[in-house]
Amino acid sequence: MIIATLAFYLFAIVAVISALNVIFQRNPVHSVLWLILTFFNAAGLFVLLGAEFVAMILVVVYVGAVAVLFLFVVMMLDINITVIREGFLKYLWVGATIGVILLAELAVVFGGWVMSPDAQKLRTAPAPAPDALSNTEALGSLLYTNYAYLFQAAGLVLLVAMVGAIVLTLRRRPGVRKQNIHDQVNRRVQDTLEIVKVETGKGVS
Amino acid sequence: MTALSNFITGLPILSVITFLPLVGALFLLFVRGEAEVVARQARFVALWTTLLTFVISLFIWIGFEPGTADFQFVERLDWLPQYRIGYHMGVDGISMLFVILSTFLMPICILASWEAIEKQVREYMISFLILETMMVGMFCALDMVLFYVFFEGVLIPMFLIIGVWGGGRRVYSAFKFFLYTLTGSVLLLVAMLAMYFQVGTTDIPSLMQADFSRDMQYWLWLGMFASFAVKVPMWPVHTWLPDAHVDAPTAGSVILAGVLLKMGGYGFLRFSLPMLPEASEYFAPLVYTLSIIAIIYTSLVALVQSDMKKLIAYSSVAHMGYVTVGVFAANQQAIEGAIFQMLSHGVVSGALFLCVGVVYDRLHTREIDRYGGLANNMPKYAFAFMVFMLASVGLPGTAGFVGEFLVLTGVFQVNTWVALFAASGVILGATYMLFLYRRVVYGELTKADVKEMLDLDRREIAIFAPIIVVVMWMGVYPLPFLDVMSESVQALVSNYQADLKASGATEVTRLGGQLLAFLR
Amino acid sequence: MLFASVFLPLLGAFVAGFFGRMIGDRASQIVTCVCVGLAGLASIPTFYDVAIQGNVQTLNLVTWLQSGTFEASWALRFDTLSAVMVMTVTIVSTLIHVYSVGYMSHDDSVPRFMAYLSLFTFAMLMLVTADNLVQLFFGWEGVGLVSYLLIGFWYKKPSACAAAIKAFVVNRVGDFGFLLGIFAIYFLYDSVAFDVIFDAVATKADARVTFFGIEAHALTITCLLLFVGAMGKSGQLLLHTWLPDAMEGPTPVSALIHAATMVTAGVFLVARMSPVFEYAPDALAVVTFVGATTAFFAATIGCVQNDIKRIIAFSTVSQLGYMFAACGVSAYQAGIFHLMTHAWFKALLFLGAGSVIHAMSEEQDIRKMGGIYRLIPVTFAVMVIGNLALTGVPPFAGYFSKDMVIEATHAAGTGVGNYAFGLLIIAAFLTSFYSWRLAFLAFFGKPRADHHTMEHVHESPLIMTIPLGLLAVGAVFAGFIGYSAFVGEGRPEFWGQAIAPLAAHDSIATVHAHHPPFLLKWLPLFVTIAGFGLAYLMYVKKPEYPARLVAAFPGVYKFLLNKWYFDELYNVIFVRPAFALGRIFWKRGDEGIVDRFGPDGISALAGRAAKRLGAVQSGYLYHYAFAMIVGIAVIVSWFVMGRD
Amino acid sequence: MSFELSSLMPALPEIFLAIAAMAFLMLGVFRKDDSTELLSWLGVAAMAVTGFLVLRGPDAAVTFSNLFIVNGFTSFAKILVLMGAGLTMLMINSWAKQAKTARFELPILVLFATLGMMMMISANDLISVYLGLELQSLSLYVLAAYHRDSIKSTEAGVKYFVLGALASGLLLYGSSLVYGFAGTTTFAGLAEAMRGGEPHIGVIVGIVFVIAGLAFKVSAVPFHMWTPDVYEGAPTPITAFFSVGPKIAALCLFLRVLVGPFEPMIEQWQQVIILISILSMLWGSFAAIVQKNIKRLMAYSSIGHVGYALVGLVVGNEEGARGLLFYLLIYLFMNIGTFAVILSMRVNGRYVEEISDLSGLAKTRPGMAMALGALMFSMAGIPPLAGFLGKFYIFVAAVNAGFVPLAIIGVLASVVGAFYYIRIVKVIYFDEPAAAFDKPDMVNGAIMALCSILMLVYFVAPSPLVNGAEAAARALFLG
Amino acid sequence: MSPETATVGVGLSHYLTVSAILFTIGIFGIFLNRKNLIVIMMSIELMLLAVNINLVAFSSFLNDLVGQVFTMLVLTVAAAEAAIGLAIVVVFYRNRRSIEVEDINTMKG
Repeated sequence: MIIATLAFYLFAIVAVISALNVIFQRNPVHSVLWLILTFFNAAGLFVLLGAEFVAMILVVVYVGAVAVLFLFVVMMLDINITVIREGFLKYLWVGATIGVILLAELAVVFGGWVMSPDAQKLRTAPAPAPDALSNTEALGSLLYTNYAYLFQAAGLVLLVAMVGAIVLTLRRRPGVRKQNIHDQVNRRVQDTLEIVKVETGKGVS
Repeated sequence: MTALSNFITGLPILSVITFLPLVGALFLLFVRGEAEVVARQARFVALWTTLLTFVISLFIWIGFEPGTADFQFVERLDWLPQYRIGYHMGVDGISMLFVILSTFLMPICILASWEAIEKQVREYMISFLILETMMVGMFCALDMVLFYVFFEGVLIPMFLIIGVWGGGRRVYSAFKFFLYTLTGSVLLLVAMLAMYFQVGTTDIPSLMQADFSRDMQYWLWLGMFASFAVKVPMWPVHTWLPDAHVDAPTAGSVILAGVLLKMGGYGFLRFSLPMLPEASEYFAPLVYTLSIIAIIYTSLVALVQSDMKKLIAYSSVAHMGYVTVGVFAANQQAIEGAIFQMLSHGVVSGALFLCVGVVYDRLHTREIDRYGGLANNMPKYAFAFMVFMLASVGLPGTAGFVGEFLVLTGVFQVNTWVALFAASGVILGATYMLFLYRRVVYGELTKADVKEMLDLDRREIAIFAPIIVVVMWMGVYPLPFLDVMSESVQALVSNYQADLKASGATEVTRLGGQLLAFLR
Repeated sequence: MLFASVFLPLLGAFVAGFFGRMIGDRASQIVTCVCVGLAGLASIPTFYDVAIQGNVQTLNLVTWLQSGTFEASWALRFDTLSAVMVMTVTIVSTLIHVYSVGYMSHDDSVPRFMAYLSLFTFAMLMLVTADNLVQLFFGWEGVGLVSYLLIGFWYKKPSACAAAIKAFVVNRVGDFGFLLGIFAIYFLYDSVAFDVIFDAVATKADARVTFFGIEAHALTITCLLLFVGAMGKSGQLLLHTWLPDAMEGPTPVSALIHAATMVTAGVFLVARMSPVFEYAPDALAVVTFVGATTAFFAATIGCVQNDIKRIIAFSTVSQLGYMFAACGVSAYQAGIFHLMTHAWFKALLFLGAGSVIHAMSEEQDIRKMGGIYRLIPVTFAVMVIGNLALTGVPPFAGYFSKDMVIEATHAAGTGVGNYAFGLLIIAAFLTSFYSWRLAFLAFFGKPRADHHTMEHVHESPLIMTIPLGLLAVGAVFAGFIGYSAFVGEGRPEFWGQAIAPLAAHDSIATVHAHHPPFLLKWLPLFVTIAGFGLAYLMYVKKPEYPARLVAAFPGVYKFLLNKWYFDELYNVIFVRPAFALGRIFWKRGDEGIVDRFGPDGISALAGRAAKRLGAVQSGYLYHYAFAMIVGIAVIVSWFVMGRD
Repeated sequence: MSFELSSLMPALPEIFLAIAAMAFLMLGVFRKDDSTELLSWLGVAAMAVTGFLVLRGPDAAVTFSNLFIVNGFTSFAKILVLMGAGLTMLMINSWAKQAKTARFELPILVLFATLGMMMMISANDLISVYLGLELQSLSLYVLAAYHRDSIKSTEAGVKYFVLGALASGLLLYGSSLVYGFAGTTTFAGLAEAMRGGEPHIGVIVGIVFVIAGLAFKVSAVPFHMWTPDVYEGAPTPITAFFSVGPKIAALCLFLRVLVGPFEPMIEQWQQVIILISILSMLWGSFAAIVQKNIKRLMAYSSIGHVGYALVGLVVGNEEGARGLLFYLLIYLFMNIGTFAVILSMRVNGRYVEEISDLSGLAKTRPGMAMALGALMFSMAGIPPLAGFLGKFYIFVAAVNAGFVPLAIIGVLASVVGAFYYIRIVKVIYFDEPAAAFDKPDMVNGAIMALCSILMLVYFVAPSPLVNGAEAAARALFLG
Repeated sequence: MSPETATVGVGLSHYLTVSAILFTIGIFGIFLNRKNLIVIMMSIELMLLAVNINLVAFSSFLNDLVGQVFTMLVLTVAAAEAAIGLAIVVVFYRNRRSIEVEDINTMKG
């Protein structure tokens, strides 16, 4: 029990600290690394909540793909470490106030959070007992049946992302030399080689 | 003749005269060819269309049954059935003459623009024809929403007319005109919606029967007032008028003064008074006050103007002050006087603007000081101008007298102070008009360019002659006009009084009633 | 007949006005003179029929205005009062038309002039034959209009234009009162037709109403309002300023309009409304007071003026004051009688003056005349006759009427009557003085004009002198002939219902009943002679006296010369403030306040707001995000706070 | 749970559109030469077929275990979206040819965005809402940045993306709170949960966050800040698409969410919507006054229009919904028509977009000027043009429900709005001509003529459309 | 282990608070950031992470799997979003040679 509680606080505190670091680091590479740490801790929280599959996905998809993508782009774009410009602190003050107010309000809200008694009745997909079905299995059986529509839609979203990324970034640079095997194979001597007889003293024109 | 008139009055005649100009406009839209040819055709098409419309509109008068206060020539079609808002047209003694006024002024305007407008003639004529449709439609509409549509629709062509074919600060004036009146109108719209909410219909005859609670009436009345007061225009929301007039082309000013201002007065008569009698009674002192200020204030302002059109524009404000006073005095003489005043002002101030246009066409300035001594070389013009000037002054025997006199007669019965102050406009009106006339027409002919000016040509005589005839006719034998409106006005007045009696309103329940009771 | 005598002049005016250029000067003159002349002829049998035979009649033409219970017709009402007026107007007008043919022969717009004259005649006839107040107002305004047109006839002269406008506007001030009076009448009697009003007049005798916040005797207020109108038209004190200036018009105009006919319309109005005035004794007192004061006031000014026409104009104002004084003491008949005689002799004087001016090459200043009586004997003769008539020397016309006026004021026996009596006597003295001063200065003494002018002095042509002669005949005999019928024993039959003062204050009856003492009877004549003597002394015997007198009382002289400074006063309290106010309202009010805070202000505000909003739209992502967060924070706070 | 093919039938239009889009994608990939034009025509055809399928679809149905709903309302909304998308697709086609930036993905992305909108409209569960929204948004992010060589376009993409992601975050956060309270994400379940009495503050906060997310999509103040920049930066036909498709879809979704599951909380959300509606009307009107770029102006104009449309939402009853739908319909054609004009603003083959470039259009291209004039007056809500009726129906609903002050603010804001609309009229009619535009191409010409004429036709005979809107509104409140 | 046993002493509100803090940090990151776009995008990821914690926590405490399904979809979409976002950042960078937030302001007003 104590361990679980301690674990929660550990994960939570580290997550928060590393999240803060994400936004306050000057070097974006460091930010990405802190982000990865945040994700790891969040995954820890998921595990504590009994959502192993989601925790796993978070690590695999996020840390493995998304965060690395970030890192890749950061490196590729060769971004300098920025200087904080003037007026930032003044602005920070106002922003911080708003943020704190918002946070305080959310805290007030959650402080008094009680689960609605009706909520249990209205559940669409009550979780099966963990002994009967593992979390992963349960999710799978849900996702491919009841939520097939959403699954397909998510697929479309990914497709669009792919198409979009290609549309935006793929460039057919006319100047770039690329190997065209077909052309190479079909190359014939006559097309490329010409024998010219050069008269003395005239040079090749 | 009777067969013809039976045939014509058997048509949906109101729709015919409303939309006939639109047909002309559509036709013009498809005219193609050389710019010169198109312009000429546009002029003729517009002239014939408006003349035909005028002739047909006369049959309304012929076929009109003066012995009843009911709406006549009624037409009804569905339009927005969800809200039971229909295309409902008809005229009674109050609105009929305004229709004629509109159709009468239109050919005159076209003629007046014959040579003055040189660029984009086709578009100009289209604008005018659309304008006519809107005006006539507005006076015929028997559904509040339909009324509003025409009422607002007028803004579009007028905006273009001022802005495209105007002079001076035309853009400023066009915007001022548009936004000023639009601001008022949208509040009218809200009032209309609120009335609809209460009664469940926007049918004007039905709404006249409807009862609104007193508090409700106050708000509705104010909403309508915002619109109509701007349109009339009443002090202190009159400042768009001088600018709009000054910068509009001549014919635009004529229509503006001749018909558009009447929309406000008509609105008061059609809506405020019959539908909201208690509020009308309550706010009457406010209207009186503003009107009196309008009469005296704008007359004084007119006195010091150096721009002819501006002077006449200010005089319009003063003259319309009589209308508003008359409407809210709410007795037979005052209301008939107010209607008559609107008609005569429509003709007379329109004619005065035409007079300005005549000299403007020749010298391209409206500065009074640039003229002088026109009587020497333009006697016909001096005569025409004289007639209209006198009519504007309200000389008995001209159109201007009858309205003013009846209004004051009626008002005196209600409130002597108001009559006293309003009548002081008689003095001031004479002063500024005579002063204008003197500076323009009298005096030695000294300025070289003024010496060059030619007297009225045949086209201009053709413009002025009918107006002079009408002005004199209305002054000497106004009975045909008064007869037509008498029944409707009587019905209006008696309903109004009955409603007031039923509601138990007294002198003291008015705005500032105690004070007024004391002063009376 | 009735119809013809009213509408023939209109026909003449129409023809001359619209076709004058086409048919030429001569034809225009003929047409108008013939039309007016025929009207004059037609008026005589009418007069006989109506006044002598007592056949009062009304010719209804057509309804003019009708609105609810309000109704006014075009109608020609002929009773004695209007018959007298019609006859006077048409005949004097005819003579003046003829005179004008000569007088205006050198003008370049003769048809216009003749048309105006005829139009005036028509309007005046409409006025006097009206059977209701509205038609009367029509005529009233009509004559005002033509007066305006004729004063401004020489529109190239700025002074003429100014005088024309002044005439119209000051008249409008009177009309303003008149209009309110009409409204009050309608308010009280629910009608504007004379017959209805007069029949019902007694029913409202003691009515009290609240007009203008004052509860008062209804008829007094009503009559006072009507009287304001009369004051305007007849140039009574306070509203008199236009009349002297009106002399800018051609002389025949001064004679016809500003002496004989139009200016007397006020007197006519009071006489016409006499049944009503009879029930408003306070109003009558005011009428007398104003009339008498005006008579005195104008006479004082007349004594020092130098313009020949202006002197006569002030004389006119003064004489109109007599007429009102008479009306005020219920001696309406005397008023009308004086009106009638005055029409003759004053027209005569004006036309005579015109003839003098004509002779003196358009010179109007009497200081620049003198010594011409031999050169223009006919003119001189008629001027003397006119003076005799005006000053009331028996047996000339003025004697009969003026005496009756003065006696009636005395006979009234009221305080205001005595006041009037005193002032009228003084005025009679002054009248005599200035009349003879004019005559002496103009005709006697050494010629003071330059020799060039003197060489051209000549008698007017026959076309001018014949009307003068005819008028002179009238000036001699009109009083004698009319005395009995107008104010003598025959008056009840003569006037019939048209003028029938209440017995209680019928001052003419009192005059006849109690023969006044000798002194009183001859006092007017005595002062007249004294005036003559003084004038003779100062301007013939001792021509240096006037200058000395002026040196002795410079203040008084200036005060009188400047017409008691009324013009200046009005200028300061009305004219200039009106313009100044207009400018303030326009620049400060309309542009400075209404527009500045209204449309322009709002649109500028909108523009500024737009710029502000544009500034918020900074282009920076974090601002945009910030806006969203602020938005959501505000809304969430709203609910969280609102909850607790 | 059993699966039957017939359970797919309600979603047939979406399925068809998705398959078509993917098929076109493959076609585009495998064809050698540039196939943008072909694909866009095919896209229009696909939309037409989809529209047909929508019309022929079932009157009311729920499928995919309550995730997806079809009824009269969704059909109406989808038809609106498809019309807007179809018309913009036509304009995109002609534009891409002129601007020489044609790539075949363009129509594909439009198709996917449209699909996303349809999914939003039919969503019956917070998760479907989110996925539909994202499908649409991702496509639009790409479209906004489509002109990848232009700073403006890419900047538009960045802004739209960052703020859009923020908005999705807010929406999601709100959804999670709502889920936490109610224990369900289905609309039906939520409605039941909400009806349970005094709601917990957490739910209210959740709803506020959801509203914020949706308000971003409809660009209502204060979540509108992206709009002007994105409208200006994005390629013009894409802007046209932005101004109609997503807006209509999001408004319909807004309506469905608020009067569906959150209907019992009307007291709460009404206040929020009133606030943002007023702010939108005012902000849209005022900020537009000083604009010089016509696309930016259209952005503010659309913010203002959303404000009016939201008035219909505030009313929250059948009448309001009808007004809103009718308004959207009119708005659709006004906007498309105006953008057809903007797309015809070419001088010597180069696109221009300053308002001053329109100077004296009445003299150089009178037909175009007349069309634009009519559209502007219609936008300003001046009768006798359809824009007036749109506002009329909205305000009549508001007044009938007792929101008189709101109506008054609305009409006054419309006066300010009228100012900048007629400023355009002023420029085209009053000012001296600037360089003449090239002859508008057939498609744009036809679209602007059609739209401006429709403004009059709708005005004269609005009944069929209103009846349609009314049926849709009724369906919304039934289901 | 079941959620109940795992979280004795650690209630739902704890998780919600953590999530709220992360969410707020994410928001902060967006509007306080003046450095570069990538960090903004990371902030967005933080926000989505906060949402996911919320969803999983609710799911766990409600004993309802929908929350976790939702989470998975959010993750998917977030990945897609990241891809698109980065693509946009890249094209922007190509044009502007910078991804500093302060440089993204050619359009304003």
